[in-house]
Amino acid sequence: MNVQTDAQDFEELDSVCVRFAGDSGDGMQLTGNQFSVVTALEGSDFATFPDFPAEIRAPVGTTFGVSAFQINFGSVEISTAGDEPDVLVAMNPAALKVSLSGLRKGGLIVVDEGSFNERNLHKAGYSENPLENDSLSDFQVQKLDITKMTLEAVKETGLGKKDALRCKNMWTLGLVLWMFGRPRKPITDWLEQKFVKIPDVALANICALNAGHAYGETAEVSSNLHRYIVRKHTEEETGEYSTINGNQALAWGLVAGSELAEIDIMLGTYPITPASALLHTLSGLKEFGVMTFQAEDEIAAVCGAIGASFAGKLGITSSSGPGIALKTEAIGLAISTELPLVIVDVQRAGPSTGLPTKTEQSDLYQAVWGRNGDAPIVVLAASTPQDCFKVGIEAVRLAIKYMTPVMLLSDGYIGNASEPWKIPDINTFEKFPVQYCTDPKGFYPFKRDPKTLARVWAKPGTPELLHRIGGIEKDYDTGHISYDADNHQKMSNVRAAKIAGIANDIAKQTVELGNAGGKIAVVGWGSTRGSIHQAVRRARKEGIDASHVHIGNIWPLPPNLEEILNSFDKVIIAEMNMGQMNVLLRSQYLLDAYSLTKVTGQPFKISEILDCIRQQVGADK
Amino acid sequence: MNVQTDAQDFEELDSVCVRFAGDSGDGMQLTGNQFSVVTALEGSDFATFPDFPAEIRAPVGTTFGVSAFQINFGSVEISTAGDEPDVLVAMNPAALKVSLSGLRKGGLIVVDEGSFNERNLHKAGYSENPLENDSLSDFQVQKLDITKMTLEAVKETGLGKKDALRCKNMWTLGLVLWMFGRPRKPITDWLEQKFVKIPDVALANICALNAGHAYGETAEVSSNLHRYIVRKHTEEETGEYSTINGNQALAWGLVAGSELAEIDIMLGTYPITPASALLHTLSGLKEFGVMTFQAEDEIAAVCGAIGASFAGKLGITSSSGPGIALKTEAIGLAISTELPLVIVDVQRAGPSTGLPTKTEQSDLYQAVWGRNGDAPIVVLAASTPQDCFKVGIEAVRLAIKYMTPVMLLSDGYIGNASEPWKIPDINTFEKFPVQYCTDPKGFYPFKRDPKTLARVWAKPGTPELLHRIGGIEKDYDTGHISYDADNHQKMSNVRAAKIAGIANDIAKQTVELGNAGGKIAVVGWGSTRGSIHQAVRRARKEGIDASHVHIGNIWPLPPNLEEILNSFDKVIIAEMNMGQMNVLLRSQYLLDAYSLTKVTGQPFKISEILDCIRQQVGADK
Amino acid sequence: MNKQPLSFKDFETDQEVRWCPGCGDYAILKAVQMTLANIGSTPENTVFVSGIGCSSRFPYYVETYGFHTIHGRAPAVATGVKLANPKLDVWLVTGDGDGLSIGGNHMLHVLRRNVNMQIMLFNNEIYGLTKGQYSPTSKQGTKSPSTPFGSVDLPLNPCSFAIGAGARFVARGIDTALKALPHTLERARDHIGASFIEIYQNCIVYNDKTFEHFTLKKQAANTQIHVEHGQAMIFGTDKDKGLHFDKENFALEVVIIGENGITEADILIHDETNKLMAQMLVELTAPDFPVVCGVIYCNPTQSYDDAVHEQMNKAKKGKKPDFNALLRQGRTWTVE
Amino acid sequence: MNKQPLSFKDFETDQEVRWCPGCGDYAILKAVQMTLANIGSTPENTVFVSGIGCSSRFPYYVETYGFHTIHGRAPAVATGVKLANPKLDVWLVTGDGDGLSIGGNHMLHVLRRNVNMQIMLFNNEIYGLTKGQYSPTSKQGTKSPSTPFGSVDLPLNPCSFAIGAGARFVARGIDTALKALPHTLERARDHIGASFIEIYQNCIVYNDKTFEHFTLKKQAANTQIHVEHGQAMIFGTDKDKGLHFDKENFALEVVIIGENGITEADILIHDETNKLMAQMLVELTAPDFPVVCGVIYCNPTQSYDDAVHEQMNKAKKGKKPDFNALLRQGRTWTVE
Ligand SMILES: Cc1ncc(C[n+]2csc(CCOP(=O)(O)OP(=O)(O)O)c2C)c(N)n1
Ligand SMILES: Cc1ncc(C[n+]2csc(CCOP(=O)(O)OP(=O)(O)O)c2C)c(N)n1
Ligand code: SF4
Ligand code: SF4
Ligand SMILES: [Mg+2]
Ligand SMILES: [Mg+2]
Repeated sequence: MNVQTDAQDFEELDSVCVRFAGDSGDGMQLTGNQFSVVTALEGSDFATFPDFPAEIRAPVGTTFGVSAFQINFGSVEISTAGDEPDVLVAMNPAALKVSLSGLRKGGLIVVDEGSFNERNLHKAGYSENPLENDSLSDFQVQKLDITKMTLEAVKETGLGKKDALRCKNMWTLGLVLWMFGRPRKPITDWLEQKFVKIPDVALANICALNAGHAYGETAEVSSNLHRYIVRKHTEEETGEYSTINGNQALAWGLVAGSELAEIDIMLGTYPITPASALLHTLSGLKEFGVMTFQAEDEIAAVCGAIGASFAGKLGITSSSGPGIALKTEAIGLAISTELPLVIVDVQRAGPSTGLPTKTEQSDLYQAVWGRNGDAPIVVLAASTPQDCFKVGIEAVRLAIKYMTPVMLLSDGYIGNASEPWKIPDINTFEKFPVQYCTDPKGFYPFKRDPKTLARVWAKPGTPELLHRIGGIEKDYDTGHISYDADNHQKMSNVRAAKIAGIANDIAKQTVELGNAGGKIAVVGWGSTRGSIHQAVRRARKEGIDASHVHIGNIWPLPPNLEEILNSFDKVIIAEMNMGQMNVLLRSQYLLDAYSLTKVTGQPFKISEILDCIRQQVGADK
Repeated sequence: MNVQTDAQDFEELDSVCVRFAGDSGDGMQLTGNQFSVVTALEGSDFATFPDFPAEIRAPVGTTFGVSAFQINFGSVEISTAGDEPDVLVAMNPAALKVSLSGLRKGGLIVVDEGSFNERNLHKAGYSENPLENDSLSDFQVQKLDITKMTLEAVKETGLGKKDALRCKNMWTLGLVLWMFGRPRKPITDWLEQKFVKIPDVALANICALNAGHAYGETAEVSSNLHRYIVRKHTEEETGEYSTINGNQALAWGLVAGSELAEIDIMLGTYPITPASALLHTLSGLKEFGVMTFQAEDEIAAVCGAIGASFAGKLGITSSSGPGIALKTEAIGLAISTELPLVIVDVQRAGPSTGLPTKTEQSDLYQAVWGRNGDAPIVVLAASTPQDCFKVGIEAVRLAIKYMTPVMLLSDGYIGNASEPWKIPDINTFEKFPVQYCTDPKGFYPFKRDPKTLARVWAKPGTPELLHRIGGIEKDYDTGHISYDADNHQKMSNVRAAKIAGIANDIAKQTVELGNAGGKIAVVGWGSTRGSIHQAVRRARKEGIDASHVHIGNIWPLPPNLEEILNSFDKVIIAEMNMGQMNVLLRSQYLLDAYSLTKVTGQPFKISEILDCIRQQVGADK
Repeated sequence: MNKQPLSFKDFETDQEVRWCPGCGDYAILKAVQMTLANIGSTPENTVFVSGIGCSSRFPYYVETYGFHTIHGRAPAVATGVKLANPKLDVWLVTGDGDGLSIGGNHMLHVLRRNVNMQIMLFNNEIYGLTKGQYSPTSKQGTKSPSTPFGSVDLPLNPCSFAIGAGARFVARGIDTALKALPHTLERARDHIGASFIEIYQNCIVYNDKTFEHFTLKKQAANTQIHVEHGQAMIFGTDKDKGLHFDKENFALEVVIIGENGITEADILIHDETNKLMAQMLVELTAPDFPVVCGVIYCNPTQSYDDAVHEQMNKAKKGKKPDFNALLRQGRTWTVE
Repeated sequence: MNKQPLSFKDFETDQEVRWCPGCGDYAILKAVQMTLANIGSTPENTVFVSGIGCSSRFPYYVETYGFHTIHGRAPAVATGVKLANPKLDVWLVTGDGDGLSIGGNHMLHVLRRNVNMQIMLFNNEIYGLTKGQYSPTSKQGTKSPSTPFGSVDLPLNPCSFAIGAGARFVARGIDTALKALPHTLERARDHIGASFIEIYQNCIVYNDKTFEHFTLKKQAANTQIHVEHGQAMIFGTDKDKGLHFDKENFALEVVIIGENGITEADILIHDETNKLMAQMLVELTAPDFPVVCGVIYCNPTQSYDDAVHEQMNKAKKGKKPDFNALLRQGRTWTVE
């Protein structure tokens, strides 16, 4: 297949953001994913974000049934899925309606005119056809009867109308591939493989794809359709790459940790959006010694994991906010018995059931402080899809080395977002093999390593190390139940000291971008990384002495963080909650920062952070 | 009955602290309680603290079976149960062993020599009889064969030996009454009434009581037994008084709140130490419209309460740390649906099961921050047994007025401790009758009072106000489910603003003792009040410009608190945890205070706080 | 006031119904709305309480009071509602995950306590809302996103569980049985105490056709039996099959009337007050046996809410609650 | 290595036992220690898991591995232990509050899943540790600190519940039955899967003598029946009473051999594999019926842990796990 590469036709772009939006049944996720694959294969950098509807299958044509997929790609470094799409592909009125507010003024809208019938307009809540009044005058609109053209394109394959209409997304994809001068072959290969058992479906899809592409080629010059070129991202390191989303990376990171620790993992969990993906991935990895246990509820899930840790495996449990809340009491048991445990919280918008499919970073308080008693644990946060892999390994390392629960915070955004990933080689990672206690000499169950303060791990099945543990306070020296006053103080102190001491065994805080000290720092944690990064980059381009500090070790905090923060005239803390990290840093460092918050279920826009930087720097003058 | 009041015999004391300690079966709680009653009737001020063993009925004679009761009483204001007992009554070797370390040097020990046999010594872990070596040389020891003397005293009543031995505590009480010149009549009256159906038991107890008293009268002059006089506390306001402990006061406070609000309460709860007493008391108050529901677990308990609130009653739920942890998710539902709910946390030592019978203040983080999502609630803390009554009322008032969960923190210490209480007159309290919405005009379920920001309360059964609520985000204007981005921000803001606004509807922060500004303030919250109060009083006597600030409104904090705290050169925050209030105040006011903490399961000693004041003032020079 | 009798349409809300097209929940919604109309419910005295799941969105679609609570906790919330105001007619909607997985304990105790409400468990043998993981009622071997190699758990029989928990009313229905279901629901409403109704509900997206082997209309007569108290348990297109108790094996068997000397007299008569019989009937599975629907067990006793209020009233009787007197009970003294 | 066989004393720990003098827990502890010795347990491969309650202190007193967890969660923790290492012999100790109130859901699911462990539920019909509140098994009318006017709840029958939950082994014992109990416990250990044993345990402090009407030694022959598979269910001091199935009433009745023409042949033979029979037997209460003890139901099937490991092994079989290959699955591209 020959790709038209005559550069003359093409307008060159550094980066562009495209949003595919349609009904849940329109296959927009698939379209977006395939477009990402081609983008990846062509070597551009990119970031994607799927935007699912809350309903499983909302009635066709409704606004709440809209499913969208956004991709931001470029020859430059890309770290967010884009503030405002430049191109919107809208397959029906509802998709148009829902996506319009985010679109860049002057951007291009490609709509399937064929779906703008009265019924669909009504369902979307339009009283007038927006294609026929001037409501879209801020944009370039390209109306196409994709429905009709698709039906024509696949007519020859003899597919029924219902199945034929299913190919609309491929027609659209063909057109978009044409727009960006991307090859069709990876898609046709994939279609042939996917539908190997139903060749007429494969054929129909390919016909539609080709027809969409052909439409671009033959479109009238007067149309709004133009061609763009987005080149390779040349700063990319050499090596083998794939596309990865956060949930996948996290699953693999945990397994990588288990490989490095030479221990099997047992995931005790209960399905919940957006954390279920972890279960789905890990349940398929049995050959790596990964056991998954779908428990009756979150409490049983964490308790099963604790039981597994007691028995000598590494217990892991995962959930989202409401489920983590349920685990609170049991996490206290793991703290008190000092068993290793990894708790993954893929955060979503709260409080309560909140907005299950929307993202938020509002479980920080719960992670750091949300338990009865003085109950410190380790808290880590992943900041990008690929960072999930590394943080997964780190969580396993700390849990085992320090015999402690580790809370790992991800969120709905990075869980589902994807980006190119330079695939690592597991053999280049340092191993940290688990050490069980087997020596009866001087054994008692709460005997501690004087350096790490971690207690020994003696697993059932080991002769002569019989012992009993539980959630009641234990004697510092024997590990037996103890109601002694001073002993409780001693044990409370050692539990706190053990966790505090981990500060010396974690990566030092770095400055992501900009100088280590200066006018202003934007501090973030978790999935805000991309937006902050780009905002700071732009601010620096504008000549503002801004830096980006991104915190991955939430508890304990890196010891050098305080000094770094104090070296800036001003600090903005940007987070997707009502100011939780701000409160944490105030309490630790008496830091008087500006708290930039957002809880709309959607990631920060770069511009929102950039505006804040400008304003704060201005206000400073 | 004539009481010997020849003042010549008596040494006058401002205050004295007596500890009764014995085996669980020795009736020490009863003895202590009866002594308190007499103390109360005689008009001294006092504070008591029962110290129960963790076991239901530990084997007789063991150290972990020791049950003790401490009373501190005086003609001066008393606000703690005493740092170090002046007098220890020890009924067996285990009781002596356990209580010794707390005793004032030079204090008096009265022991039942008759119980110091080999078996009991062994059980208590003594290899030598401490009465026969010099291990008690720091104290005055009065050995008495109480066992034998009791048996003799009740011989005539014909009681069997086992029953006869049960009277030992009355013999002891008789002696102690003699020591402090207290009348026996209230006790004999009470015995006659209690054992009205078994008159020989009543008689035996009275014989024992009289014998103990007579022993004092006739004791040799060479003995260590002296008589003391502790006069009336004359600063006491006039009025009718009773003795009250925190759990009782809290139960009554909640009922008082329900009376003032003209609403029935429904307590959904699950037994747990030390919170069960609330259930026990409220389950007996059905005639006040109080319904109690012992649920299958804490989750059902809080959910039952939420259901009751939805249906128009006031739902209350109570527990201790581990149980509160289980309620976390459901509390989020009450926050999201904006239903009134009172959550009582009678704190105990954690983490996990911890030390169920020991006190701690370590659930502050959990109360303020321990939930998924941005989920603010009101947090109040009671500081003395009688304060529980007032705070109970306030919790009801705020929950209803603001349609919000209110967390009320008490703890094992104030729950069980008792003190004299000037019984209030319910008619002098301002009523705050609940207002249900009944008007269909312009009704929607999340319609808010513009001033309080509370939503309307429309209860099922009301015609034309049919509506549905739930934990998913709701539209600001209609109350229907909403996945809208900006709406979630708006709702998050209004939830936060509603709680923050309560700061203007609560009592202003006062300075308990000392000047509003100056050299040093000791800040406390909850049950540390008594110790801090006394410590500050003593410091002031020593000429230190110290003040006591006690926080009852934990969230939101009183608006004038910041100013008060800033007006001191130095602030000590004293609390029975690892520094949780310190972190809260740092985060809110960037306050750099000294954190004085203690987690031994036992209240602060006055001297510990006083030492800290001295040291901090010294360090300041 | 003389009101028009309400029709099922009066129980529809203005909310857009958000289930997948073809979901069995639609039919159940209709059946419930019809039932409410049939029994003359007053909307303002009716409350629907649910947990979380596709099924648990139900309250939004019924024009009464409603509470969409949190996952698994509906029975506890509903208990609170009923205790607070026993005049309310409380309906509980839950799923196999909501009611039997995370909510199993509350289900157990609401049944044991016998709180007066109707409990509709929509059993689709799958977690719908979270996109198709297997549930505690999924058949062994179910392939799902969380069990890619097939589930290995033994499934729970919801009605067996309910009886074991002490339920006094146990019934079964099928989503599409628009005639039978309202009848069963009416019986449930009439029963004072906790009424447990398992409703087989087809999840067209994640577990389509799991019940087809006995719900298919054309075979229904041979694969289902709708029991009626006092009636012989006869079924089949030709009304020639029946359930017979085989004393030797101490178990039920299907017999054919007219074969091997079997007459109608050999067919077991359904006694809905007999727990043992109910335990036997709920265990029958197709294709060897007909699936038993209708009211399988109904053996009323005082409901919990009744008993609680009776006790409250007894305690109140003849007493004038005097709060000041309460505070002054026990020993007091006066400072002058 | 040739080891001495262990005696029950070898299963005692150095911890002081902290139950009230006279508590039924002591006898059960002894019975368990005897059982462990009898079956030749190796202490290091044995794990006792418990929740919270007086009963749940049990693990501290058995010289094996032990985990005293949190209230109600022991079945979940024990499931994790067993899944992680199926070679361990897992024993679960729980109370009527721990296992049936707060822990009811985990109990339900450990039984449903059939995880291989022995579950001993010490039923004293009260909350011992928290000082005497009524529990879900307390008789109606129980006066307790939380029910000063008497409880109104209907109590749960633990064995009925267990069968309804899908348990494949259900047995009953009595704390003081030092001969019968170890035998029953041995059977439970032999059963592969979840074995549920309800043990009537006297709480001398808060609920003394609740079981006296059928546990008193001198009347035991008439008030208890210890069933054995394949044996006629005959009891009584004179071995003249028996259980007979009354087909008319579809219920059991007590008959006297020799009266009204009843012979031994009329007495029902115990079939421990018959669920229906088990359901019937566990419901019998004194004084009208004997209380049924021993192994009431035993109908094994593959255990959950077995099935999980079988599936794990199958998935592993013939595969050499290559983590680097895993990361490279799907579409990749190379930047040069
Ligand atoms: C505490 C908590 N855990 C998990 C979830 C996620 N969740 C929502 S519904 C559901 C299961 C739904 O299954 P079912 O009850 O059978 O209802 P269905 O959707 O099949 O009708 C789960 C696991 C949640 N919302 N809250
Ligand atoms: C989460 C939690 N809730 C409540 C408690 C208090 N608690 C401890 S044991 C117990 C009940 C004990 O009853 P049971 O299980 O019957 O044991 P028993 O003491 O009778 O042997 C309760 C309510 C707790 N420890 N943790
Ligand atoms: S996922 Fe299944 S149960 Fe849920 S709405 Fe769709 S069809 Fe119905
Ligand atoms: S309270 Fe009851 S169950 Fe608990 S140890 Fe004492 S006698 Fe045994
Ligand atoms: Mg379901
Ligand atoms: Mg019990």
